[in-house]
Amino acid sequence: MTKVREGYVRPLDIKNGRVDLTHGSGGRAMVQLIEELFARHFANEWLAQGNDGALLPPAGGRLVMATDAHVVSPLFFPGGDIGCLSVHGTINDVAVMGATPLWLSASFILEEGFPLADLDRIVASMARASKEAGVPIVTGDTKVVEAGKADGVFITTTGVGMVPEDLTLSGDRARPGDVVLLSGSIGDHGMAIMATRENLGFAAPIVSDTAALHGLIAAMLATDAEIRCLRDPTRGGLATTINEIARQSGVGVMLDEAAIPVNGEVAAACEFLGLDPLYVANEGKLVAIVAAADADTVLAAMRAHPQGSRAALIGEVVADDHHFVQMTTGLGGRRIVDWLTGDQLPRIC
Amino acid sequence: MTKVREGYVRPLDIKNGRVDLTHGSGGRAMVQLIEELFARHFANEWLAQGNDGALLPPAGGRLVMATDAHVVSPLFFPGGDIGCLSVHGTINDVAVMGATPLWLSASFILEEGFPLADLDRIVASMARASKEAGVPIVTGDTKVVEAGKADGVFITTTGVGMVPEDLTLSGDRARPGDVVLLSGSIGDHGMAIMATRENLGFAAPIVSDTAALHGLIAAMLATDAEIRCLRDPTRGGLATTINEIARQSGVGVMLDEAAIPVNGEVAAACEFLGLDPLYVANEGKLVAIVAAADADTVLAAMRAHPQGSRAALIGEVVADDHHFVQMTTGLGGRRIVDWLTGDQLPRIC
Amino acid sequence: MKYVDEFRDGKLAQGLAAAIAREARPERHYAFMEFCGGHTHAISRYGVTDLLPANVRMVHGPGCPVCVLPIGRIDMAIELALRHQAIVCSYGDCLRVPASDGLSLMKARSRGGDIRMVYSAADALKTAQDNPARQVAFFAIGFETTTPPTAVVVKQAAALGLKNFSVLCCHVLTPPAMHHILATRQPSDIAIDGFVGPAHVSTVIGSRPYEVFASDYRKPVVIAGFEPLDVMQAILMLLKQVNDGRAEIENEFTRAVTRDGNPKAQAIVAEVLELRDEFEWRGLGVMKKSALALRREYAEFDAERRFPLAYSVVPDNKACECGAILRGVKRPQDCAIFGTVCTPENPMGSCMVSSEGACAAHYTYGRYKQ
Amino acid sequence: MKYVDEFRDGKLAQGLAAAIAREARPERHYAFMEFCGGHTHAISRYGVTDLLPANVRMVHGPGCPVCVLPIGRIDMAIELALRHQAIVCSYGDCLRVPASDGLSLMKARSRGGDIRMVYSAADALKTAQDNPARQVAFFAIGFETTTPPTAVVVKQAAALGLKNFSVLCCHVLTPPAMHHILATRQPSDIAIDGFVGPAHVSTVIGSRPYEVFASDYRKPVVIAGFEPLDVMQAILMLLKQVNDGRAEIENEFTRAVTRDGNPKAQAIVAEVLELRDEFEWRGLGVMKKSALALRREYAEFDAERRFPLAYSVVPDNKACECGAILRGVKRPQDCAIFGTVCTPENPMGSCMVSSEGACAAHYTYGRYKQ
Amino acid sequence: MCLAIPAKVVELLPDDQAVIDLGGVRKEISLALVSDVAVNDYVIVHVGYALNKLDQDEAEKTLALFAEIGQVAAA
Amino acid sequence: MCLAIPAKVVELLPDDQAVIDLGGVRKEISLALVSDVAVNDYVIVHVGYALNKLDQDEAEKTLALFAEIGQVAAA
Ligand code: SF4
Ligand code: SF4
Ligand SMILES: [Mg+2]
Ligand SMILES: [Mg+2]
Ligand SMILES: [Mg+2]
Ligand SMILES: [Mg+2]
Ligand SMILES: [Mg+2]
Ligand SMILES: [Mg+2]
Ligand SMILES: [Mg+2]
Ligand SMILES: [Mg+2]
Ligand SMILES: [Mg+2]
Ligand SMILES: [Mg+2]
Repeated sequence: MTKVREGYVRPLDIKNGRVDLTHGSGGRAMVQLIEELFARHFANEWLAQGNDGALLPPAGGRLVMATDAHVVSPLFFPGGDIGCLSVHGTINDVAVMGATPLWLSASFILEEGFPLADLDRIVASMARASKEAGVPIVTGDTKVVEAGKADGVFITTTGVGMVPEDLTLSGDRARPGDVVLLSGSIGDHGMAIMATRENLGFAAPIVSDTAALHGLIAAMLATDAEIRCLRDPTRGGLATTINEIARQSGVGVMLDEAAIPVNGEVAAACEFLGLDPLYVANEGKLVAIVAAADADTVLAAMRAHPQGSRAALIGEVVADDHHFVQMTTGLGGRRIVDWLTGDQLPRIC
Repeated sequence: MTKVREGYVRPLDIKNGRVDLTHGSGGRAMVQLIEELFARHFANEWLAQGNDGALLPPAGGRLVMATDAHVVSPLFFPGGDIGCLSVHGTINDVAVMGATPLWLSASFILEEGFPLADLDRIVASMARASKEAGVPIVTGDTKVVEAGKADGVFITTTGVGMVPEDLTLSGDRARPGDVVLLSGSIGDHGMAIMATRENLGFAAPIVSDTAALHGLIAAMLATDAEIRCLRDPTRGGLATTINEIARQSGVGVMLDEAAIPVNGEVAAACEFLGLDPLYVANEGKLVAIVAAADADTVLAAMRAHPQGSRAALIGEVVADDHHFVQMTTGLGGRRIVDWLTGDQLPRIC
Repeated sequence: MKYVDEFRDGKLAQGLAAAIAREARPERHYAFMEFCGGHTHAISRYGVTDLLPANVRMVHGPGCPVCVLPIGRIDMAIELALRHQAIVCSYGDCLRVPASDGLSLMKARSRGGDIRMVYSAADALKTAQDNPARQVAFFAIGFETTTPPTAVVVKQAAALGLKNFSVLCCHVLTPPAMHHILATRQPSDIAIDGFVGPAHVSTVIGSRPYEVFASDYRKPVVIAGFEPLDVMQAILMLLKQVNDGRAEIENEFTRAVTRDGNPKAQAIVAEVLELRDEFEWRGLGVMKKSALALRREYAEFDAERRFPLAYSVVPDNKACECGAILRGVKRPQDCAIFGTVCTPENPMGSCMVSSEGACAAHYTYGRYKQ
Repeated sequence: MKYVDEFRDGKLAQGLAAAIAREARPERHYAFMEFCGGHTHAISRYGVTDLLPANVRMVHGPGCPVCVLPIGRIDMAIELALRHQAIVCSYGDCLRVPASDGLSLMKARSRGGDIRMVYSAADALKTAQDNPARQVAFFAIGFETTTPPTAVVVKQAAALGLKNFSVLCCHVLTPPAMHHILATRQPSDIAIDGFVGPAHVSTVIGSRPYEVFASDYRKPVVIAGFEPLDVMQAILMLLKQVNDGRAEIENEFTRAVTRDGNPKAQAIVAEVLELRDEFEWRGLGVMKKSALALRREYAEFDAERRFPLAYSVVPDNKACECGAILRGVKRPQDCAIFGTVCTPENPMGSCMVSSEGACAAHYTYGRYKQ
Repeated sequence: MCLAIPAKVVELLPDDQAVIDLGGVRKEISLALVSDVAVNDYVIVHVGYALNKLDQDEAEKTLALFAEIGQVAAA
Repeated sequence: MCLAIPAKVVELLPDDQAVIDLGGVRKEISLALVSDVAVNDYVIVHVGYALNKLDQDEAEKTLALFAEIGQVAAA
């Protein structure tokens, strides 16, 4: 009798094929897409269980769970793509809680007609990012929507990690007198995205900083310094992140503009567009609120790590009933650094 | 001096407002949307931490993690909406692994222009479903894309649960001689969605079965019977789920058509559309593969639970190198029950 | 479901099965062709074969309108969508049929074609009314069953004076196909002892057009409904005819089929459509007077005249045995690529496309028998 | 960034601050109006006020083109998008300005309007070329700085013979606004001792049009660049004039501004646009000869003539003090709803909309001083 | 493809339209191809059009025949 | 809104277009409003159009003046 290969026969045409609605139907075409594309790249023992979810080994301590949808446009940009971004973004959200990121889930919403070659490239990039970070993608989901009902691909990742019993990092722990540390230059990711936008019509050698930060964070936590809180200043940029912390902790913050690293091309591109780099997104930077006494220790640990070589002390936490974030300007004046208002930027994460 | 309410001032206009791009910008408008809409409905201590992720208490045992993107169209349908569906769907994926579902994350992709009133209704429905299930939504994310780049709202939920050390349910554990149990009628969800489609032009009193199944599952597990595997037959329907299990376990399955409950209107609607209810989606049903000796015990436990009152033994696992799922038809003949091929259905989950 | 469930009753099926077993003479073999895909589907889905004695064999016929649609016609529909940017309305059955260049209507959608599934010809007309700024083409396929609704909407479009609606008419006729099958049989081919004749086609055209087969080719024909008990009863009736040495036209489907069919439907079809000189059928080749086209009076609703569209013959995969299968001289499992290269996900030939196709039905419902 | 960073240098700022502190006589108060939103923005963003002595106060002027745009004109742009289904191209600054019925261009987008942000008038023209089947309207706002590019694209559209491009012209002129402010001052208003004059407007029109203010109203005017050191130097120059009892027009921005401006730009503007008899300014009311419209020769590119569009006066929120703020007689914090009902997220008045508006600048950069 | 269903006419509508019922599911169809259809008639419905009336007497006769054949065969 | 930037012309293109550079960022702009612009000139760029040439001598003089004022003030 005819030997039928399990379930399906002809391999996916990754080179020229496109996503169509059958790839989301729950039927054999979907199984094939998952096996020949997703599972091939993500290959790990948990995903290989092939169940509705992943069964994971016991992990002591408290859990951290974080999720992010990624809708960046364009999907491929200098320095990365939506795939690695979706891995980094969620690992970072887990890691800034002080947790060791352990597992990721990935859920894809695909637009009918999306080229399989692009999907393959994206998934390969996710797999690489996940492997480099040591955080496997253990479960996932795929849906397909009609052409015109999505924008190529959206990826939601969720991360789970474990925090040691004695560690709590939280945005409400900043206290007057604490210092604000920043791991490196700001605005690179957002401006790298903007530079790809044809209608903005500018060209700049700007590369996204997308990166997983848990290695840097581990090095910082290893100092046993009094770190109050960590956060990755993504959408809304540094300004928004600092405002969030000020609000959560009920404090004010005084930043020092001159201390904040901004790459020259990013500054210039901001000048062209009338943007302030303080509001431009980052995907591989972190802000740390640290007890003043430990500032040097933590800064030294950051600078010793490749991702923190340009780490800087950029401000301090002050008492302020209005929870204003203020900044001493390069000119020597003072201004408020407000929350982001509105948004005329392209989609960045 | 002027007293400024924290961060923003005028409440969201939930009645007439619409999502615009500023709601996804990371700035104050987004914070307001999260606080006045999402957090209001989901209110719980973990979400209230306000960090990038949720810090959760220690939980002994092995973790289960499952994720699903929900892209159902229409968003509101008889018996439910995308909100409760997104809670049920992921709880069920965690629960069928034998785990107690503990926490959910929720990530929203919103289309510019989406009415806030609809979003509010959806989020309220999620909150209700989460509360009824006792599984809080502990972290989330919101992105907004330009009009025409999504379809109202997509929701990805991820669930985490814990399984006892001694319990492993997995699709690869079915053995010849085992029986196949089904918790109730099939096809209700998928046909409820179809009935809303204007272009199909039929009207039927069909209500989605969307429901969280972890209560029923707990009752089944409490029997200490030898349950090999549980699964919720969603996209692709019962046929696809049984094929998945047969393939994972390397066995065949022989179903009994006469034993499979199908509601009259569902059967009639399938007749109109030329569909087979075996391939129509369910969102509140489960399939259990159980050792034959324990069939009655498990069936009794299922029937004693309101979600399993129509539970039935619908087939048995057989040895088959082809891993064919076959069925004795109501007529007395025999046929293959293949994987779903293609998909001409509306989006259902 | 009244008049549905009763005709699927397991107990009655046992009775009919017993009667068939009695009627079939053990000393000989019987082979009957079920002309329609609807019968093929019923036989497969309900496992009717299991209720037949081993010496009664059913042979699948060419009566699946999707299966006999040549690739070149699908290419035309795709061209309407992709090159002429028309909204193409199609019955769901056609969406996944493989066309040239690795395309299908479904894949053309994912390449930007505005292709919409409709459940009714009326939906296609409505699409045209709702999109006055776009051209809307209805990909009209099917046998005599499906033809009258197409004729109705063309008349309506004319009455409404629509300027943006047209029909890519691919309607074909069953009697020429039956002639072809009987006329092309070789002495070496498996003998066919009789035909289960079309169900819903006959509601429209009646049983009269089949009388010629009984008389000219001396083959019994039993018109039968598409429910499994109808098919079983038809088999029983065919067995009796064969055993009696009769070759008559009989009607099992009396609840819906008369000798003359539906005169109103026939009249509307005749008013709007006319015979084509010839038309290519997939697997069966070009047949004279076997298909319909819009009459000259309705030329402006004819997509083939409104758009610069040319039909090209596209040969089937060389290994494909569809032609022989459609003529009833081979079985799906006789094809070298059945179930390996050719599956419902990646159909190579027409018989694997529709669930009513002989190969798809065997793959989906019957493979366990191999 | 050459010619940018040098003009933001903290050390030079200290020197200028020291010179200002020396020049300001402790026994008196000085109040200078910075005419332009660009100056307002520089003062706020770089914290220039902190470098000024307490007796030197800067008063914000009306020179923010977004702020002075009346609601009725935004309503017209929204009408073009929603009612006339045109693609409306707008500079990003205008997207969030509140219009009637709780709308803004951004909210009109979320109600289905095809509203696109452009960075250049040239992008609007390109949008029209790329969408030949759609009407494309460019929402042209701005002072003399932004007017010449609009004139260029109208000429180009005419040369290309485009039939789907038009301009909703809302360009306004700075000198009439300056006249208005000086002419409407009441004795009870805070005295203004001089003006920091427009930077980029003056690159186009030159410094000559401001000479009349020095001579007629006896107020010193110093044209200054938009970098913080430019503003500081202008303040120093104004202090010197006041202390010397002079009222002259001086130019700090010599690197970009001449007495006569850019004659080529002026000529193109004059060729395409002409003075309107009158135009409403938000906060300031109707002013004669204060704005431009397309000349009759270019009428077909005038959205106000191509579409049935009517301008309606829409009154501001009653509590809003924008008018007084734009005239320099009140400060943002004098408004009862500043920072409570009126915030950058939900602006009630024009001054809260653009980051160059007096209220928005104070909210965003300066609230800590309250 | 030639899928057609016998369904009961429950309401006649203007423009040759009707509502039919099959097992509790209702659908609007066209009667443009048939004549003299009344409420409670059964029609054979294909792609939204009634192709013919169903002759209920004949249906009962056919079923009775099936039953009879079964009895004879079992005898 | 009147945001304008001084940038260096690095390439002249056909149709009165040019490429300018600001701190490593390049952009194509229009020279339709200015005359006699050469490579290495600085122009004031607003919404994609050069509004004027920047007089580099005057810029240096202004900066020198700032420095001088500072020294005098500090003296
Ligand atoms: S299996 Fe495929 S290739 Fe072979 S005859 Fe059937 S349809 Fe043709
Ligand atoms: S705060 Fe708002 S309402 Fe008050 S003057 Fe300023 S813009 Fe007008
Ligand atoms: Mg997150
Ligand atoms: Mg993140
Ligand atoms: Mg974060
Ligand atoms: Mg899933
Ligand atoms: Mg798209
Ligand atoms: Mg899942
Ligand atoms: Mg699920
Ligand atoms: Mg599941
Ligand atoms: Mg997030
Ligand atoms: Mg949409």
